Amino acid sequence: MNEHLILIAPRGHADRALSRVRARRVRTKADIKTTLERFQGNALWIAANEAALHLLLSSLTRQAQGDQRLLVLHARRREPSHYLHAFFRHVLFADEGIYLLPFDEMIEAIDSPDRADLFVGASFAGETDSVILYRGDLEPLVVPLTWFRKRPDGPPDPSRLAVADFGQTIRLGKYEAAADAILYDFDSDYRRRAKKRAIETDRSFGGALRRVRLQKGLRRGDFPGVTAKEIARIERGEVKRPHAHTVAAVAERLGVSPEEIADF
Amino acid sequence: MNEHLILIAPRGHADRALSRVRARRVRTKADIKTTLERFQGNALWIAANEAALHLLLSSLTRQAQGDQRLLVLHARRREPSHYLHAFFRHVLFADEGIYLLPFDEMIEAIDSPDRADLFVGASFAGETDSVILYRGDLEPLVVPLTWFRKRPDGPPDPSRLAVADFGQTIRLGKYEAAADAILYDFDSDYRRRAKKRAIETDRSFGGALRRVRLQKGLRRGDFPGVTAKEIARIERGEVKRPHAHTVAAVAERLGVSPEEIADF
Amino acid sequence: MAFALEVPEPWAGRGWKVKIRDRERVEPPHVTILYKTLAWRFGLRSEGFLDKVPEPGNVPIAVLDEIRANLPLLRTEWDRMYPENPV
Amino acid sequence: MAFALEVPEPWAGRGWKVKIRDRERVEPPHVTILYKTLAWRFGLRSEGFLDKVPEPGNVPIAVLDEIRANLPLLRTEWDRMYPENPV
Repeated sequence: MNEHLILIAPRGHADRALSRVRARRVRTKADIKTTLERFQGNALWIAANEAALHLLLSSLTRQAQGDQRLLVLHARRREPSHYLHAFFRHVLFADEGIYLLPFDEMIEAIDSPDRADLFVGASFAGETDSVILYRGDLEPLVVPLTWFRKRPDGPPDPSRLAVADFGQTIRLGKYEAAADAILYDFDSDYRRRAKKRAIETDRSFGGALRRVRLQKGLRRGDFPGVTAKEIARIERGEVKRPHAHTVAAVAERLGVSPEEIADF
Repeated sequence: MNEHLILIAPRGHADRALSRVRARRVRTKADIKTTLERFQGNALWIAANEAALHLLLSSLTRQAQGDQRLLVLHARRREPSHYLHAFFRHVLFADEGIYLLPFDEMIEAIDSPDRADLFVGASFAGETDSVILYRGDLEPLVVPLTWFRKRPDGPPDPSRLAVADFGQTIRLGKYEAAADAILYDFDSDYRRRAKKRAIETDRSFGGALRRVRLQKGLRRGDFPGVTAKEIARIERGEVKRPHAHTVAAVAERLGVSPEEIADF
Repeated sequence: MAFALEVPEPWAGRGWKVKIRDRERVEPPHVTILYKTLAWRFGLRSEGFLDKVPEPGNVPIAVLDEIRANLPLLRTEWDRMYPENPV
Repeated sequence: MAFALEVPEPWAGRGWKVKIRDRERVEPPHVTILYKTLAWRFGLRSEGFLDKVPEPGNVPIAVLDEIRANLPLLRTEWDRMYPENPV
């Protein structure tokens, strides 16, 4: 990922857990002001304790050029969030119905070069029955609750939402979902990277169709206008170039564009 | 400006004031979902009444590709703002210590092709004695309170902050500041455009120095290490190429970079 | 306190204003004519418009006449508000 | 409910986990080995790693042995959780 990590570390408020984080450290008001004025790139700022948040708030007078983001690990005071949003593109706070990774796991996740592929926070949006997940670069990702399918043991429970396994698992009560599976479904860029990592994948159209069909939890018989037999023949590679209207019908049912099928 | 205007206009909740706004209208959940899914560009969404906000909130399940912004003219209910921030890059609401243009003036300002050069909202951030101003494209701009200089009649009063004159004036009690002056000082892109509009400007370095000096409220004698006489000679064009160290000292005092002086 | 020149009717009622605000671009000294989302700067030294845009021809003659008739007053107000850069 | 295989010590205590979660990428059937911010997918059909990255050689042999010793159990659990795509 390309954003720099900036740790707000006021003198006299050292935190041993933070000492190993590979980040640029800013310790004074002057440091913060200089960084905001001179720094042109994208950065993820971390305020890990009350002193750090206080130092930051008293130093914010100038907007930076690049895309700045802020992670506050200390439970927030009642600062109006619109003030922080004037300076930071994304702001993630430790409370307000937002569940963050436990502190030690958070430090590890943020320190990872792959932090954007880990989820460091989550929040349930009851209005539309969806879950907002925050990636390690603080980019939000919205997942409909229905995506978390019921299992024989019982349904996912959004009232017990949590992030676990250093950002690799989303918990809804006893139900667990892999970050990997969420990103694979919702982020085409992640999907491309994940496919590159795979040792052996059936790269045919049929193989991709089988993966996306299973991913979406559909059976071969679930495609109106296309028989289960025909789906099977395509998946086995017996039909190498299915008709455009067949592909369109299949894509429609899968909820993806026809071109997207081969991506899976 | 390049963002599209999208007006959320649920059926049965027409507002005559809005009828003249040149915007794409979305009227149903399906409209909104389609727009979020298909629309790749940047857009400014407007929810002008409670029904529009409600319709929007119940339709937000998918993140759009481009840079989306949201202006809510109806006083907000208590939706957690982080939910809206997951979908919109900038969100501006009608309350929470934020002062918006009166409704009729707001409609005119948003409808203007120059809306990004008008201020549609303002908020006072007491923590750092600064004022957050929101441009018509909802981009925030932070101005230190000290920028609003005391006048013989009395100081600017941030407790009586308001936006007036269709976004062209910021009021702090009886004190008024021109949007034009604020943008000229804080936005180099605006400054370039404003200079192009000018009928006749002294384009010399001396002319620019005089303008920025007066803009910053400084006298010729206010530059340590450079005499008032020397400043006067540079401003009159008698010294065409001042020494680099003179320019550096002058720039330091003006609070701009040496290269920036000629911009003014 | 910002200074506002009284604009003759029917222009005042239609929303035309003439102002010197407490914080303007300083140089050159000017008054600002405001109408809805538009603003024209009118120079107190040059007695002419300072900018090509918006179109100067769209300002009502009566408003301009009022400004010209009150130049001494406007200059005094400017000098009071901007003593560091008088007309 | 997610399934977790009991990992032998000292690896469990160091944070190594083996899981089949309720929502995984479905195809091919696999268990996930988790250690801090890293995850390895191990195929229940191929009995080998599914991805080149992270480096498979970094998974402790004892953890792999435990998985291999419990393949019938893991396959049963997978089939129970993912009946639409059994091993």
